[in-house]
Amino acid sequence: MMDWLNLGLAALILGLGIWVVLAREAFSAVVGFISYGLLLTLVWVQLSGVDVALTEAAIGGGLTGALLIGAASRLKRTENAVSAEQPGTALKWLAAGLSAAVTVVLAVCVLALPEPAPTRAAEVAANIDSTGVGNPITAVLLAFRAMDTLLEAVVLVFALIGVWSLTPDRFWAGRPGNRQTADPNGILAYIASTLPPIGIVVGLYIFWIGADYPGGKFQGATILAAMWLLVIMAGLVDTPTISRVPLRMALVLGPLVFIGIGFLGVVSAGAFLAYPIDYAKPLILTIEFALMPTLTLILGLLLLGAPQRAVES
Amino acid sequence: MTELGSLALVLAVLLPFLGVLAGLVLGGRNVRAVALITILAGLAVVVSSAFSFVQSAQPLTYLLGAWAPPLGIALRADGLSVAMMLAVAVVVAGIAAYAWSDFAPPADGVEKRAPFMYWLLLLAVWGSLNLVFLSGDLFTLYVALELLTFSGVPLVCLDGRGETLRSALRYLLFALAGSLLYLLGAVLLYGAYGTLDIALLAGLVRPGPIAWTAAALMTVGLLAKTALFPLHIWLPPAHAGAPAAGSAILSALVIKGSWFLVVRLWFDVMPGVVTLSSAQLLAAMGALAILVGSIVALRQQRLKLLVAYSTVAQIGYLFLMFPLAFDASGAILINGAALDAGVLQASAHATAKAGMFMAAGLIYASLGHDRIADLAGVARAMPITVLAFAVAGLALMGVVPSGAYLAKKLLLDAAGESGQWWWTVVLQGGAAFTAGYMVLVLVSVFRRPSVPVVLLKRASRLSEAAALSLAVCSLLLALAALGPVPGDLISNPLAPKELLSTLAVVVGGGLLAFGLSRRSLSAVAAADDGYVRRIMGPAGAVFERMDEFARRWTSASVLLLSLAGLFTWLMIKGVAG
Amino acid sequence: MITAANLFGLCAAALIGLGLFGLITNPHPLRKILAFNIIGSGVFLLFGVIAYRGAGAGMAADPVPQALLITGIVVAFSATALAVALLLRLHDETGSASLSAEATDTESRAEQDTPSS
Amino acid sequence: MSTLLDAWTVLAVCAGAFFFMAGTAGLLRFPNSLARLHALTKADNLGLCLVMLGLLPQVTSLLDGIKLFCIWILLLLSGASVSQLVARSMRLGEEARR
Repeated sequence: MMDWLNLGLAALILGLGIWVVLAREAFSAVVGFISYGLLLTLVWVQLSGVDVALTEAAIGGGLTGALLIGAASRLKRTENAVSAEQPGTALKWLAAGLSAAVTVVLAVCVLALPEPAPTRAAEVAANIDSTGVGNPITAVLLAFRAMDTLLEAVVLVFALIGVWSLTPDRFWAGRPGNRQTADPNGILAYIASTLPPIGIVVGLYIFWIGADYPGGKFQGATILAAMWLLVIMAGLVDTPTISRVPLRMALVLGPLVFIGIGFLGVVSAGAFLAYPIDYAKPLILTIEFALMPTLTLILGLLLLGAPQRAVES
Repeated sequence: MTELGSLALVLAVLLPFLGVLAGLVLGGRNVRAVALITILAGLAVVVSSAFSFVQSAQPLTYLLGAWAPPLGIALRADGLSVAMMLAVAVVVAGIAAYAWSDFAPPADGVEKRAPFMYWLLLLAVWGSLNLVFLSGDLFTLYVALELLTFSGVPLVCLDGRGETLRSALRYLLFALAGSLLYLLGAVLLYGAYGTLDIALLAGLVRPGPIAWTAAALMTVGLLAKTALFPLHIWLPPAHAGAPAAGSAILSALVIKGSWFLVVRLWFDVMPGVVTLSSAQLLAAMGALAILVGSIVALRQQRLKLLVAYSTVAQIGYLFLMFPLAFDASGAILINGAALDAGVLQASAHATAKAGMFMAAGLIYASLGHDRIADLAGVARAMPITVLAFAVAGLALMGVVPSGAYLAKKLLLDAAGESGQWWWTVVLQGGAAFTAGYMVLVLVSVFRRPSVPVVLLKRASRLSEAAALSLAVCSLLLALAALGPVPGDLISNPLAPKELLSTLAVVVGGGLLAFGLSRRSLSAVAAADDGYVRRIMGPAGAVFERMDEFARRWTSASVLLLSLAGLFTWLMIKGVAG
Repeated sequence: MITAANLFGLCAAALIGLGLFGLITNPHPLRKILAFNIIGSGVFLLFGVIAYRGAGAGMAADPVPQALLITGIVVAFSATALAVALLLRLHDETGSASLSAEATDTESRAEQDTPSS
Repeated sequence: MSTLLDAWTVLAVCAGAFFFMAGTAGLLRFPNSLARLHALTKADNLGLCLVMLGLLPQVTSLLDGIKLFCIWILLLLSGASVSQLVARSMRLGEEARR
């Protein structure tokens, strides 16, 4: 029974993958990609990765999908001109042959993976108590490999700096996106005023439960970002002016708190990013809590893109 | 283990990042000051970690969060990373001095995009590079690579013109493909060995399907990011299109990150997996890079493109050391003189190339163009800039006592010892090519102008000084590196033998320039259509066509995958044979 | 009987090949970005399989790769966001989304360049 | 008792799945967009309701039951508003073409 489910999932994913690559229109390819992301979420559950499934659903399928669908509709008119630049048939076959060769080699590697598989599960299980959290993934992300998570926050800041650097000079320090004016009595405005309270509760819940059960700051922050974007789309609030100091402070708050607590560890626990044993859990929660606004804002701002309007005086 | 001395490693990574965060909050008015403070503090940190490295006489290790690998992540500094960190810190300081007036804070206090972004990106590149040099974990290195890409790409299109945006997008897409291949390799290694820590992997990795595939994928992925020929699809337009202060960062620093990772991978992670024949392939790509890059550089009509193509050629040099670093039986890579030479080469190139791009940028800014044919009289109008350009060129050519000279010497010795004479030819020929494009430019700038040169604006003294000092740094690098190297390697530059060989290189280069350049050096020789040019001109055009072909997206990516296959095959063959 | 790990491992290998093909042959940058995401998800899926194989010590999967996966997904999203922003700006600036217009006219453009230091 | 509840779960979830299938078939086969939207939302809402009711006896705690209920409400809300927005943008598009 389970095997048929897995087989069906794998077939569907491959089919959708082919669709994404070969579909004629970018828009349909993106729609295919979003369904692909959702099915992948099911695969993650099958592979006992509920945390990953949540991240995939929120970021891999959700945010990426939203980003790409916006781009596809804006780039619709360029498609014909660009698709005229198809490579020659011979090159296409060569590319197909080489890609197939990569697949074959990787398949050999998959089958050659050692048995029993090497794993760090035992070490994580042995050391998780000293971190005070119950979810092993949170323990890895915020204790054993906290540096990666710190760097990940830095990656997001850098990506945002990169996106902002693409602002046309005349719009610098302006606002991203067009001013949305939805019908104030329309369904969008209705949704945008009813859903956010629920969404905020759900987002915070997912963040809070992440310490001990699947969930966490990224998944929670994505939901919060979605709520923010919904309110923006409904025209209830405008996008922020990127030069505002409070906004920028919120953008760096998470990484700064993270680094600060890291250096506290040098004094109190003997190493950067180490936590004194009794305070591990509160410190981890503090870091995650400080990261929430940063992540929410950056995820939302990455989706909104570079400023497109000057500051109105 | 985790004592105060090695805390400097953490600071070397985090100080620049903190500078970025602080600059973001404090805004365009203060960002330059923030950058200055960060760079000064960062220099101190780098120097102090170099001191503690020298004192302890063994690699420094810092366990982040006090968790030891395989569960945790370690930062490690060996001689390789310390040398690269020092070189990069010097270049960053030089570039900052150069950009000081170009990217001054706005006089009216209103934040401007380009200067604000420039300083943030400079610090971002620096922190990411230090992370690449220090991280001991393959996944952290993946994140570091992406950080480096994200901070490098916006530098390409800082001016926002359509053409530079297109270069930036090509760069980003190709680099992202490269990092995914790298990540794929790392994932396979975790699947086989259950760790991503470099030191632990070194003891575990054995030749086999997974190790071969991982090594090949990671290598080509990193080569794509380094832009080693024929994977240089994105480099020339990106480096030539960026503002000079940005090109200097891209050309001198950013590509060194992925190059360094190739070195780490081959020497530290899987020295037993890579084989001599795969190293020969790597070096052959380097030799091709020198040949094609130099010839195409000679045929450029714009100075910045010439310098960009010379970067393509110089990247080739960085890979020549791989086959020479094998032990006598050719079985295993060893940390020896050849590796020293490679690191020296990289530092020499970083300083000289930064100086060269800066000089080219100053010429561009002062004239409003950089057409090589119309550079007559520039030597008189901007003597210091031209001097910087010439010194940087000499340093790249490997004239005594430049770092490149010492590196070349070490490599020549290694080639002689291991009987790989063909690399001797490449090393000497490469120097002649470098001399070629130097002669081409210098002849142009020293020519008497038909109308007096009008400068649109005067280059700032500080910028000129920065370009000159970096170039001089590179020229004198051999003296600084004397410590670990036997003194008799440095010969008297005025000894007849040295003078003769320098002369031979310059003359050879002049001939190449004469034969291959698109516009003849007609002021020098009136024999415009001499038979030399009639033969060499078309040959040059052939190389240009090769370059164009390799820089098409489809062919570049097909080449990428084919090379991965070739590397795998050579590694398998090494075991079978 | 083929195990779930092998099934999805092979699926991952196929997705990576598929994405590579799209990345190479599809000329539109947006489609290349999509293909990049397909390759990325293939790599992540392979890592997920490796985590799943590493189940033990009372855990349903090796938590270390799963944690790295979360980081990887976020990094891939950042990359996509940057690439899309770059593509849209290129489109706004030039009216075209082509990657290959520049190979031929490097020389002719030199004349009209504005000085930009 | 528990067998009875299990049987109810199987029955209701299967019926729900059937309605999902029907909705999907409508999405693929119906002639115009409004009809497709109609088939999709109607059948899916019913299917979802059946799945939810079918799963309700299986929950072990009150909190899980509330969560299940919340999922249902949220999906109804989002499905209804999204299809309304799609229909609206379709009508606006038609008006613009006229």
